[in-house]
Amino acid sequence: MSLALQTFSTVKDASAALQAAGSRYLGGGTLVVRAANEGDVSVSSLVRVADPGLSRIAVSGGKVRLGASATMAAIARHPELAALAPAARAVGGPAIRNMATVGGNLFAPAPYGDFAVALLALDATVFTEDGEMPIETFLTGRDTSRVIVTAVGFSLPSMESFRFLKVSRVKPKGVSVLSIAALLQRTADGTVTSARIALGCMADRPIRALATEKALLGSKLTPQEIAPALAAAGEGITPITDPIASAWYRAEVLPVHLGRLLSQ
Amino acid sequence: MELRKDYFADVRKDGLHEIGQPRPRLDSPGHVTGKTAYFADRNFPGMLHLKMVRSPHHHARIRSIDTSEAEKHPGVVKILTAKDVPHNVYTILILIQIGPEDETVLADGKVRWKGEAVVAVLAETERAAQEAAAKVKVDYEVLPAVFDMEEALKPGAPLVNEYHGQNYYLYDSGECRKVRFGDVEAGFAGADHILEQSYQSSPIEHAPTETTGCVVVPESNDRFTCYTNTQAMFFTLDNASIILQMPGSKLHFVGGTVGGGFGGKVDVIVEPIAILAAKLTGRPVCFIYSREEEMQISSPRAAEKVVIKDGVMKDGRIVARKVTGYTDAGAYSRHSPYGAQKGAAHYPGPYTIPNVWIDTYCVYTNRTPSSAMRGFGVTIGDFALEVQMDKLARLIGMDPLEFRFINAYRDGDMKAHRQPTEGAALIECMQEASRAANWPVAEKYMAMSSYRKEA
Amino acid sequence: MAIRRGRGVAAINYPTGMNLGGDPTQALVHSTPTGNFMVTLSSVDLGQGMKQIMAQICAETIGVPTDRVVIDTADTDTGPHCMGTFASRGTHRAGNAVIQAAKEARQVMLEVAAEELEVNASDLETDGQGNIQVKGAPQKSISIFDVALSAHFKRGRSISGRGMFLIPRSYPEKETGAMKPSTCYAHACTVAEVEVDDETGEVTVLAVKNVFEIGRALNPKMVEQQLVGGSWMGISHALYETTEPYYPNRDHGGTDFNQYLMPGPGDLAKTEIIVLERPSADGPFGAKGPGEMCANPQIPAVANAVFDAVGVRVDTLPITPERILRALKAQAAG
Amino acid sequence: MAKVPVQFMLNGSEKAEFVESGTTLLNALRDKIGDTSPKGGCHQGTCGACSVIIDGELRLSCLTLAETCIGADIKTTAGLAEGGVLHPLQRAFLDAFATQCGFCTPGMIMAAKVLLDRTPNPSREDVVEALSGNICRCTGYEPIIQAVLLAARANSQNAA
Repeated sequence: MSLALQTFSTVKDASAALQAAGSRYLGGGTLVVRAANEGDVSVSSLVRVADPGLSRIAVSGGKVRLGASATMAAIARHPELAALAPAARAVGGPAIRNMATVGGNLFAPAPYGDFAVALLALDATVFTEDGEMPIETFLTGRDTSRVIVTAVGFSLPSMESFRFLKVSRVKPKGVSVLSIAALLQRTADGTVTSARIALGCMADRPIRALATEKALLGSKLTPQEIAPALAAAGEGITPITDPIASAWYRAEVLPVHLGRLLSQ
Repeated sequence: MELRKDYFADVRKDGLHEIGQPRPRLDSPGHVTGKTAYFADRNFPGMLHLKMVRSPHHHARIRSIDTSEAEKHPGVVKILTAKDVPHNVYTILILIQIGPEDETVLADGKVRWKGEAVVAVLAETERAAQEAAAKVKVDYEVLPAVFDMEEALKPGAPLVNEYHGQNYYLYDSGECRKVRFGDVEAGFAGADHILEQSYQSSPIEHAPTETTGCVVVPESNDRFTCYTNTQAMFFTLDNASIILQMPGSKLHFVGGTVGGGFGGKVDVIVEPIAILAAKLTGRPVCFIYSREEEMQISSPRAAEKVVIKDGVMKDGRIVARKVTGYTDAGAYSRHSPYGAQKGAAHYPGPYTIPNVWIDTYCVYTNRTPSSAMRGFGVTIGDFALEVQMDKLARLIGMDPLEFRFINAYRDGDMKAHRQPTEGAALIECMQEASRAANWPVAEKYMAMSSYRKEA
Repeated sequence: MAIRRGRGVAAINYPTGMNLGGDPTQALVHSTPTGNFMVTLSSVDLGQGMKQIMAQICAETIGVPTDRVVIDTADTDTGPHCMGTFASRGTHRAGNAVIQAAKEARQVMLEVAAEELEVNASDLETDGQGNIQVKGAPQKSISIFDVALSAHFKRGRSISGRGMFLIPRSYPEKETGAMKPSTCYAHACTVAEVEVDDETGEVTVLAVKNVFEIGRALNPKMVEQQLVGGSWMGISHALYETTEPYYPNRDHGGTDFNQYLMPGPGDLAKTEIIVLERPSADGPFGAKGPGEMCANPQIPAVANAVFDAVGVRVDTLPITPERILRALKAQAAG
Repeated sequence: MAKVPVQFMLNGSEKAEFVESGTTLLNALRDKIGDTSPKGGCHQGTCGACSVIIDGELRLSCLTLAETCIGADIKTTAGLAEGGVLHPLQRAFLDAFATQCGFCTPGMIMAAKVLLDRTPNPSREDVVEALSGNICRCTGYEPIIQAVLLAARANSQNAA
């Protein structure tokens, strides 16, 4: 029952091995190796896939497909993914970003998982061995999921339409007080025609700010016009309390930071 | 950094050959090449790993301990409980007749804080030790716990530590260490203003990058070499000798190269049990705190509560100061009674006040025992004192820096603990700060000196 | 949103040593046959640089360059007793012990040199470069290398010395608290400048100007290391650190460096350090212990600066954004 | 406890060892190969003291399994000095008095090396970002930042 690593060349084979009790999927190692190091003896078998295809980043025709093993560093430096770079850079320090993967971030509990917040705002599709599903469906069921994520896909946002903010106590690298990602389509005069806003640390996993999204429609991003959207930011949130901040504090400053992000 | 040699030049001999010279550090080449040998950089064949089974409860009676499953676990070599420790009493300051024998090395019958060591598991690998630790079964009867110092001092509060019989340390002076100087009530009576304020802190961790630990090697001559990052070699040797009931001559401690201490490595927690394990197994043993243990198990700086009541005159003189300090020792004393006492000696701060009353309490609660840290007994007090000084200055409409000049101690002034002030330099520090920060004060303050009392 | 500025001051003193427990440290010094000097101790270097400082103290006392001194410490089989490294005592206590031991060794060294040069030992001085010369007649000299060889192989003298520094324990008087808790005191005054975001409670420490009086800067670069690092820790204590963020509630204690908050390299205040030296009567070359007190004045200075900026007092450490925000809301509510 | 073979280049030399499956690279380097320059400050990925360079990328050896490094090119601080001559970064850490206890130093130097290899003339912000995954408890970071900037200046002067 000591720890053992099993390496497979295909996701299919790895997936089969992962069904055994005590098995965990090894991505970048930042979650699962840490758990093993810290004495989590419930993990006895680590399963990984040695398929370089899982690290592939493909951008074409306005569509992005990030292999599940693509690292935050690879995304941050990708010339066509500049809009996502702030979200990728929000994860860890340089060494962690060289290791932490897209797939792992989807499983990271709050206050971690800042990149998944961005993916939620982007309405990403999560691809697995068994098929695909919207990211919201994936996030809801992730605790009991035994599937291996192979990739995420989404439409590449323009620099103007996608905004990301992470607030942390420690700079430049600190764990989130909160993170916010916003995908906003606007007309030429600045009126919001569609809004998709995702929040980190406002629950145990990324959630959408549905009331805020709705309130933004038809408004311009001026302090007056966004006020109803900010007032609605607290709807549906259950912020975490941890050593970084309390739920009370997170809820209090969410509209402040959201307002700053929207009026940038 | 700027060395201001113009201050105190008359009492200082400069121009020495080696002293005052910015010589390169002789240890730095080892640091930058990775060659410096810290205790954990020594590896020995057959070395066992020690993992501690810790209390999951803040306060509980131990009904029973069952190690049978753990003992059968592959790779396990030895499991230690309280009965295996020859003198199962933690004796940190006993050599200088301070500090009570109120703590065990491994819990015996009760646990008093969440994280208290109960069972030590020794195995061939860290993983095997972790797995076996998970199989140790301890049956607890959970007891009421107290976390708030004020609650702990109330009658009927859960008793944290039976050794003391009450939730505070009993000094020879009573329930607190006392300083009495002048007549504080008379001082208050004559004051233009009274200000009473309360200050609070919570525990702070030393957080050295290298966690606490040691590696013990049984030598061929019936001796044990302990490679350690303790801050105090003989403190550790002598205490280990008592706990192990083993002559000190059998013990050889090697250390002195430490990855940061800040006061966090003076507790003699890891060495005795690791030496015992090496003795009972005949194998090298390493016991190194995990980061989680360093953060939550190793002693932090105590939380403190400080209540300051001051009487101040409109002209800026503080005429009376009463300080009541509470040090949250956690479940056991360790160095905290000393810290509270050191606090009593530190108040009322670097100011000359004619009427002073100090009470400092060392209080027990069901939390990780606190101990020494950089600024022991002083740091939190200084926070309270100096915020209080700011409030007093604003209360009487005076510049906060000038207010401090009026009250600053100078050579010859009698302190509350009845030592005459020598070698004072507070005034000069404030004068230089006034210049450096462009915070002007009246010329009469810039003309003052710590040497003497001029007009 | 408003970013509001403030500044605050604090002045402190700090005791050297732990007299309330009795406070001894020993040192041994001996010369090798070729005139290098071994200092044997059991004091611990936590990273502050105790070994280097003891080497410089020994070198100055004996009159040789620092690179002729080797520090052998923290081995209980060889090193004589030291209470330990805490209470700002290391430099002060071990330094005094090393001086005493080095003086005794120096005296033997001068006596051997005197025999070689056929003069009185009291007429000799060291040049700091590794030679012993006659006062006023530096051309009449002998190298310490040759003196050590002579001592070992010709004259049968041990160039060595013993040092013991003890501050006897002070017992507080029960009723009055009369006691002698320490030997000398270091001093500091800090002015902190902060910015406070009054919508989030976030504090940025823009600058700290620290003036420290430390007796004697034995090695100014190493003093600077201590003081700069200590100033950072003080700010860290003021705004960030605790193992129990919801004290006295015991939940949510941080277990790693992500959760245990300290300022990162992107949070650094502009830090100015000014050092004054008023030598202490009993310190080695007047030195006091600077290592602890240097982290203290920033805490109240930052607290006072926060008040100056936004007009609310947070009297509980750490002064978190949450505590400031709660105080601001209470203030706004009247 | 299954042992598995691992083989990689370490500071230019080939290393081959059997390790228990699941062994971290940090433990393999320290306990098996004897390179103790990477330090185990947390084994969580939160302190950076174990930082090494794998195939040119900064990585945390405490979260990297040795088995995943087969065939890799690994560099540690122990291999930085060439022929007894210190690397400019090592020299700069000495000259800037950027070490105190020294425990974080090898990791800091690794993080800085990756930065300077790619960005020979970094800004202060670049340095801050590069060091942001590494904890130091003694220095307050400023001397370390200054050391890295000093090394960069020394490099550019040598190149000029």
